[in-house]
Formats: sequence, structure tokens, C-alpha cells
Amino acid sequence: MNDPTLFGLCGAALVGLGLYGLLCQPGALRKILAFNLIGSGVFLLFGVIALRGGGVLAAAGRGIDGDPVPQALIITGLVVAFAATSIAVALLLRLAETSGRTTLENEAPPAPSLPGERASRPDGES
Amino acid sequence: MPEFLLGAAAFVLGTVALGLMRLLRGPGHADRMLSAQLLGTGGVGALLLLGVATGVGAIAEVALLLALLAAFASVAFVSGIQRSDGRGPPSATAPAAADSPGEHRRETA
Amino acid sequence: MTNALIVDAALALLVLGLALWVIATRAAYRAVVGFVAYGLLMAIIWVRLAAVDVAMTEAALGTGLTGLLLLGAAARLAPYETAEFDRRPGRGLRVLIGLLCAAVTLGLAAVVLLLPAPAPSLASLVADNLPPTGVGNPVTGVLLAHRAIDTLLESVVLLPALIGVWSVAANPAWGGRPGSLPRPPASSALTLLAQVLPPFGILVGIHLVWNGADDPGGKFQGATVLAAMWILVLIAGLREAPALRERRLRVLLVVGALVFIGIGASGIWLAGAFLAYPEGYAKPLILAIEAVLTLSIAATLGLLLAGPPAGDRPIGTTS
Amino acid sequence: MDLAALLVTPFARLTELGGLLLVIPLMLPVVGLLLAPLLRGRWLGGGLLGRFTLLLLLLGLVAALAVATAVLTGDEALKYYLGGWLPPLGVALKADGLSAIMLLLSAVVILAVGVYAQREFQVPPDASETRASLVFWMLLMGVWAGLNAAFLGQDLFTLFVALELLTFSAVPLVALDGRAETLAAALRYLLFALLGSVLYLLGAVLFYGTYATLDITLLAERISGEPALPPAVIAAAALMTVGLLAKTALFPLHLWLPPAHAGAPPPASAILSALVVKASFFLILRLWFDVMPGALTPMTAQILGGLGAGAILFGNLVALRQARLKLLIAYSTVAQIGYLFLIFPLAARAESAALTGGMLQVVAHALAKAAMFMAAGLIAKALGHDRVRDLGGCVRVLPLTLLAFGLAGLSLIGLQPSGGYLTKTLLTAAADGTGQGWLGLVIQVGGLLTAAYLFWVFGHVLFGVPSTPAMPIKPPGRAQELVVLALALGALLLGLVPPALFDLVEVGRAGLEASAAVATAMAGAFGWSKLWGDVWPLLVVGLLVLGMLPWPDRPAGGSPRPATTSLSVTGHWAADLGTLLEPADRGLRQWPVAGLSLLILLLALAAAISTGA
Repeated sequence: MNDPTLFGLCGAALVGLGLYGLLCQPGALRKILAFNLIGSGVFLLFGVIALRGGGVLAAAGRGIDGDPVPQALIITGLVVAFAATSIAVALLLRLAETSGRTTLENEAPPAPSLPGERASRPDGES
Repeated sequence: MPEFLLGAAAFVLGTVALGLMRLLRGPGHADRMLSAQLLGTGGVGALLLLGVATGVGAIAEVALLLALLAAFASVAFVSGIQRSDGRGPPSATAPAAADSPGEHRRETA
Repeated sequence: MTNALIVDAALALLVLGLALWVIATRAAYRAVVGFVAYGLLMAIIWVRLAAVDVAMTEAALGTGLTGLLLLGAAARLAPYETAEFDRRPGRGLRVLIGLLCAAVTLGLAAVVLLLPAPAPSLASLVADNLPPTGVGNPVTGVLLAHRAIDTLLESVVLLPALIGVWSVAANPAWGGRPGSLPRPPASSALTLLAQVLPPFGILVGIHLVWNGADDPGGKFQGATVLAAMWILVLIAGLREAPALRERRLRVLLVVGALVFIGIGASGIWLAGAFLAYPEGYAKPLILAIEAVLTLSIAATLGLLLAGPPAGDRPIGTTS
Repeated sequence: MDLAALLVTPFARLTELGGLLLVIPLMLPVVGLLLAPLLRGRWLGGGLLGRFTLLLLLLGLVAALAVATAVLTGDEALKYYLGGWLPPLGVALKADGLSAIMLLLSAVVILAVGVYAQREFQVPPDASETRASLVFWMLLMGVWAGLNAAFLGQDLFTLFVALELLTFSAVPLVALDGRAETLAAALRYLLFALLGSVLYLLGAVLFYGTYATLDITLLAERISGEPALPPAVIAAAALMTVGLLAKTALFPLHLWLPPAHAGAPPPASAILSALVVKASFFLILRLWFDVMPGALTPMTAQILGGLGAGAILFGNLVALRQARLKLLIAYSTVAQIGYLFLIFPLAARAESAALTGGMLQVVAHALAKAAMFMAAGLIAKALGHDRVRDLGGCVRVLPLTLLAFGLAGLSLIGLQPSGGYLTKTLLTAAADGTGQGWLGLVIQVGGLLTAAYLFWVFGHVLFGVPSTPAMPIKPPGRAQELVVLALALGALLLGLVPPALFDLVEVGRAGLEASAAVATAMAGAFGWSKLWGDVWPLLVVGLLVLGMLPWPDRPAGGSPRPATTSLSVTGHWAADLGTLLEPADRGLRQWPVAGLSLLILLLALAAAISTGA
């Protein structure tokens, strides 16, 4: 077993662990963390694929470390994951402020927004 | 020589692993803070060793970045602790969140 | 190679152990602390995978900014957390889900072991097509020339995300200063750090962007460092965050992508295709795009961390 | 005549642009999104941003029309290589018939929503910008940009970024009114959609690991050259399909859809239900019909079709039990998504009819559902509530809105000449032709159940106690009512579209005979006897439902409101069924249970795909 395969297996394990956390942890913050773990497992797999692709060339004397295409895509993916995390955190903090809830279980079906109800909102929605 | 440097990197990672115990288990903030710092320096050290071992100079820049952000992370730690002491910023609607003591604060008491 | 294998195995084990901790520990704050450490080790793994550009992004974004975001959230959510643990699904369901997740992992592991043996790769194709772009770093070449559309869309994606963060504000606070950053009481140590570190940080950020054309680095990494330094100054209270209604700020947020689109559109006439660069001008144009995009991305990342507007009161006056 | 030439000539020039034309629908919404935050101020009576968006939407409609014209007249897919780089290194854009239809559909629906929302999201006189107006208009642009990128992209990673753009724009729209329930619904939606994205991305990664390309055309070439699917491709197909199913909210992964679609402001609900879930569905089509054509094993097709049938029956039955109009419509979306997945079991032997019927369903449902959500929004605004039981008498207040609601409903039921009718005829014909009569039965039952809940609503509207105020709290704007009516009429008259236009479906797709399939299925499908054959079961259902209405007892003690209601016989049946279904729905929509379904589905799909490998 060579080095990239070791990290590839590590990535597979991270995906499984993250999935378990995302599905079984009740707290939304923990779900966000678990989502990040799955994401990083996926990126790790991609990184392994990049290194394997480069290894062939390095052996042929082309002197490239890894396949740059997956590496570029991972960077893009990391930025997108950060954006996702920041929206989720903002929604969660606001949810906790307004209702004291931090879990997603037992939700009541929301009533549609209505003019009469809006007027009574504490922050003075108009 | 690369073999020796890699061995040294493995050793540094081992110390980092020991330090992780304190980072995760606490019990106090001071333990976590210092262990986070150790993690930062350990990571920088391991990276520099790896950089020399593999001959890729750019790895040193990753270490530089890490050193810079380790300082930033310690600020995050400190301010997170402050936040749960009820010194958070005024929230426009519901400041109740910051009023009660946090879970990690209780464990030191 | 044995020592290298030891390093790799140690890294893999540490990362898995930390991931387990992040999932299993009871308190969210401790899970987040574990996640920050996890990110740091991931950065080292990226170096081991010969992806230095990714290592920089992971260190800056994955560890630095995500860490601050999640630490802040965990601290603010701690009071609500006590009831969470009891709401776990029942044991039978957990075991079932656990088994299925294990099956997914095993399946993926098998797939990893069975990946085609001479690994297919675009590396040589990128190497052959790098000279027309004028840049020496293949990752930058891919991001700004070969797959420029992904980079463009991705810098655009940050804007709805920011609007999403702002959108949870209370109506009266709209347009005001962001209010999610922690503001510890003024201390000389923090002030000193916030005065000393940013000049270095800004230098490093500019260096990363400038160098990114030919060596590892680039706009995302540079922008993240700049954002981190800005946030540090805001936390220390040396500057106030800008009000979100300010037009200059709004321009800063969108100018990067607009310049990118503008240069891309001029390519239709000058180079024969949208997002193509005229021959010989590729490198200066790429550098120009990178420079403007860095500013826009840095501002956006910083504001994503700073959170929704919280009215115009100077932050920290009540502490 | 001069004016006509003035309009036609630029349009003709536009269609001659070839592949470059595709850049316009891709970039127009992006530019709008970027310029929107700069447009503060009180020009145009507070409607500056709204008018600006409307202008872009009109331009977008013209561009979409140009793309459709160019594709239809050129009879081949438009292709464009961004930056001049050929795949696998570069990224291609492609508009085949399906993309052209989706581009046009989203331009029409978003334009209608833009007209509707002018009034709702303008800036009040005392401000230069409000939270709701900026967020709504910007994210509307964001949704549009994500949709167009998803319809045009030919690269699996570009499509991932497009999906994320779509998700990040759609989620805050759900929580726009800021109440705790909608925040929770938005967070649920976001987290489940993110799970879907990350599974999709994992699939893309495995494709890259096997073939070192993410371009759909190249992948199709390489996969079709394989003697057997490699394990990585099997895993990738299963992961991507399940990830996209989670984003499409196919039963039993619909946990996030009802609260999110019902809680959003009406124009946003219209977009979410009509278009956003269709984008991920569209990518499932791309995966199975473009990336790996021929890899659809009977087992895989049966799983997807079975879930679709389950969605139709379950969604419609639960919709029947909803007390609030918007939730009822949201559950109806859960059911209507099911029809889309009937394509898969039918496609193996009747691809033309299945794909044409499926695309028709996408269009008909989008128009009808957008009309219904916006009509429900007008009703809720005018009455101050949207409780179905208290809708009595509102037909006097909102005749036009209710007419539009009813016309849109006719398309959902599938009555002639609506688009829904054509869809159901095509799919039923395909089901009978391939010996899968049970699918035809599901389609018929689904139509009857749809009729049942619409009768339920209209029974209350027409025969309920007139409890609504004589004057609306907030009367609807004339433009709002007209645009809702236009969408509903569009859905209703879709069946009368000239058959030649159906050739659009088959452009860029070998071996497809769309208009011929339509002609075969529709031979003798319009006519009085056929109409009567469709109508009498509906009348039976109508009578049953009217029997179900809780007829008010005599007002006791002169109180204006009935004190109790007595249930009829059918009402008792419905109540019994409800006690069975509602806990089932609540159970399935628990987060861990939905996760369990997702994992089981993932493994089942992987097994099913490998049976043919």
C-alpha cells in the first residue's frame, strides 16, 4: 500500500464518520461540523486522485507533483464550503436567538406569513 | 538525511498528539490555550522539517501562514471564552444568549 | 521510506481520532476545538499530498476563518445546548445508521483500492497548455485560464452567501454595522497583537497573491490572510466595522467579479472567446484580475465572519 | 412594418451568434446580481431595484427565446467552449433541446414572479433600501443565475458550483420573513441540500479519478467504450443520483420541502416549487441520459419509478389532510415531483414518449404551481389567513384569483386541454405500451386524488360559512392577479401547442421521435367522449369530497360561527386515513429517519446499478 492510498482510505472513513454525525447528532452546530468533515473527506479523496495522477508523470520525468486540475477544484470547493458554513451558522444563531432552539427535530409546520402577524413581530417588521 | 528529518517530523507529530490530550480534555482554559499554541508551533515545526526533507521550498510558506494564523486562532480562543462570560456584543434583539454561563465554563468551576 | 510511512500513518490516525472526537464528544465547544486542530493536521496532510496551494487554503480558510466562525457560534450557543444530547435518535436507529455508514465507508474504501492503476490525469495536458497563460503555477493557470468560469461563478457564489448571512438581521438593523464578532474587553496584549500582526499579515497576503502566478499561493489564500488581519483589527477594537449600507463597501464587494466579467467579455472581441485572454497579455490580465478579486474576496470573507448587521450602536459599548 | 423589422432584425442577428449566444443567459443574471447591491435610493417610487430586475428579466426572456429558436431551427445543440479551451481541460456550455426548454421556462416563470413581486418588495417611502427588498431581488437573480448555469453547464464541477449558487440563493428566501419556524425550515433545507451537494461532489470526484475528465460528452464516450462499468463509476452514479434526489425532495427524502415551500413568501415559494427542485431533477436526467446512456438497468429504473409512484400516492393523500392552503400546495409539489420519476421505468422501451411526457410535466407543473402559490399568496394577503376551513365566501372578494387557482388546478388534475392532460396521456400510453399498466393506474389515481383536494378547497370556498370579511384586508394588485391568471392559462392551454414545437425535445438527442410520440399518443385524445370519460370519475370524487365537508350545524344561541361540526360518512373515512398517514409522514420527515432512507437508497441504487455492470 502506498502513501496516497492510505490517505484515500482515511478520506473514505471521514465520509462515513461525517455521515453518521450529520444524521445522528441532534444539534445543528454539530451537523454543520459533520458536514465539514464529509466535505474534507471528499476533498481528501480528490487530493489522493490528484497525487496519483501526478505520480505517473513524475515517474516519466515530467516533474509535476500532482494533477493541478483537482487541486484547483479543491480550492474552489473549500471556499464554497466556507460560504455554506457561514450561512448555516448565521441561520442557526438567529434561530437560537428567536426561539431558543438549536435542533431541527419536531418542527411545527410554519404558518404562512401574513400581514396581521407580521405587525406583531418584536423587531417591528413592517 | 531526509530519512532523519522525516523521523524528526514524526517525533514532533508525536508531541503534538500528546498535546492534543490537553486541548481536548482541558480541564481549564489555560490548558486548552497552551495546548493550542503547542499544536500551532508543533505544526509549524513539522512542516519546516517536511519542507527540508522533501526539498519543496514553498512548504515554508505554508508554515509561515500557519504561524500567522496560530496567533489569530489564539485570539479566537480568548474571545470565545470572553463571549461566554456574558461580554458578547450587544445583540439587536435577543441578548439572552450571552447571559447564562456556557457549558465549557462550568467545567472549570 | 519507512519514516515517511510513519509520518503519514501518524497523520492519518491523528486526523481520524480527531474526527471521531468531533462527532462523539458531548459538548459542542470541545468538538469545535477538536475541529480546529483537525484542520491544522489536514494542512500538513495536503503538504504530504504535494498540494501546497491546497495546504495554504486549508490552513487559512479551513483552520483560521472557519475556526473563528465556529468557535464564536459554539460559545454563543452553549446556553441552549444542555437539552440537545437527550434528543439523539434511539439506540436501535443509531446502530442501524452506524452500520449503514460503515457500509458506505467500506464501499468507498473498496473503490479507492480499485481505482485504475495507471492513474488517468490531466497533468501533462495542463503542462502543455500552460505557456499561453503566461503563469508558472499550474493551479493558477487552471483557476484563471482553463477553468476560469468556475472561479468566476465561485467568486459570485460568495455574494448570495453574504446576502444570506445579512438576511437574518432584524429589520431596523438593516444597513448597520455587523455585530457577530466577539469583542473582548480592551487589553494591552490584544491591542499590541492587533497592531503588530496586521502589517506582517498584509505583506504575507500580498506576497501570496503576487507569488501565486508562479509559485504556490494565489488570490484565495492571500484574500483569506487579509480578511483574517482585518478581523483581528476589528476584534481588538482598533477600527469599527463599516456600516453595510456604505456604497464604497458595496462597490468593493462586487468590483472583483465585475472586472473579471469585463475582461472576459473583452476577450470575445480581442481573443475570440468569452473568458479568453489576448495573446501576450494573458499574464498581466490574470494578475490584474487576481489583484481586484483578492480585494473583493477578502472583504466578502471578512464580512461573512462579521455576521449580520446589528444596528448602528458602536460595538462593545455595553460590555 | 418598420417597427416589426426593428424588433425582428436584432433578434435574427441574435440567433445567428451561434454558441456565443449561450454566454448571454449565463452572464445576464450574474451581472444583475453584482449590480443590485449598488442600486440604492428612492428612484421610481422605491421600485428602482425591482424595475431594474424586470428589465434584465425581459432581456433574459429574449435571450432564451433566441436560444430556443436557434436550437429548433438549427436542429442541433449549440455548443460553446469558454475561453477557447477544449474539454477535458476547458469547460463547455451546451444547449440541447432540453436546456432550451428549461431556459425558456425559467425565464417565463421568473419574469412572472418579478411582475408579481414589484408591489410586494418595493421600498417604502421612508427608507432608501429595506432588508426584504434587497434580499429578495438579489436572491431572485441568484436563483436565476444558478438555474441557467445548471441548464447550460457541461462540466460536472461547474454544475456543482451552479447547484451551490442555487442553494445559497434559495435558502435565505425561505427565511425571508424571519420567524423562528421559517428559520428552522431554512436551516433544515440548507443542511439537507448540503448533504446532497457533497454526495454529488463525491460522485464527480470518482468520475474524475476514473477518466480524468468532468466533461459530460467525453465521459459519455469513455463510459460507453467500457465492457463493464468500473466500481468507481457505479459508486459515483449512485452517490450523484441520491445527492440530487435529496435536493429534488423525492419521497421519502421530502423532509425539508413542505415547511420550506410553505413558509417562504409566495413569490419565493413559486420559484422554489416551480423551478429550483427541477434543476436537480434536470441534472439527474443529464446523468442517466447523457453521461451514462444505456447504463440504466431495469432494477435502477424500477427503484426510481417506484419512489415516484410512492410520491404521487403519498404526497396527494397527505395534501388532502392539510389545514393550510400553502402547505396543501407544498405537499402537492411532493406528489407532482413523483410524475417526473416515472420517466425512468418507461424510458427503456418508450424513450420518446417518456422524455417528452417528463419535460411536459416539468413545464406544466412549473406554470401551474407558480400560479397556485402566488394565488394562495393573494388569498392569504386579502383574508389575513390561509386556513382552508375558513375560506368560505372569499370567492366574492377574489373572483379572479380563485379562477386562476382553479384553472391551474385543472392542469394538475390533468383535464383536457391542459399540459397536465398531455403529460398524463403520454405517460399512460408509454406505460401501457411497455406492459407496466400499474404505472398508468398510479397516474389515474394520482389525478383523482389531486381532484379530491382541489374539490376540498373549492367546496369550502363555495359552500363554506361565509366567514371572511366583505372587504379584503389588502386587495391584490391588478397586475398581480393578471400575471397569476396568465400563468394558469399557460398551463391550461399547453396541450394546444402545435406538435412541431415538441421537436425541441429531441434536438441533440439521437433516436428520439418526440412529435411522433405526441401525435401517436394524442390520436383521438381530444374529443367530447374522451372528455366525458375523464370527467365522470372526477364528478364521483367531487361528490365524495362534498360529502366529506364538515357541514355546519345550526348556529347555537345565535352565535355567528358554528359551535360544532359533524362529519359525514366519507369524512370519517378521511379522518381514519389521516390518523394513519400523518404519523407516517411525521415519522418519515424526522431527520434521522430521512437519513436512514437516504443511506438505504444509496446502497440499494449501488446494488441495482451493478446488476447491469
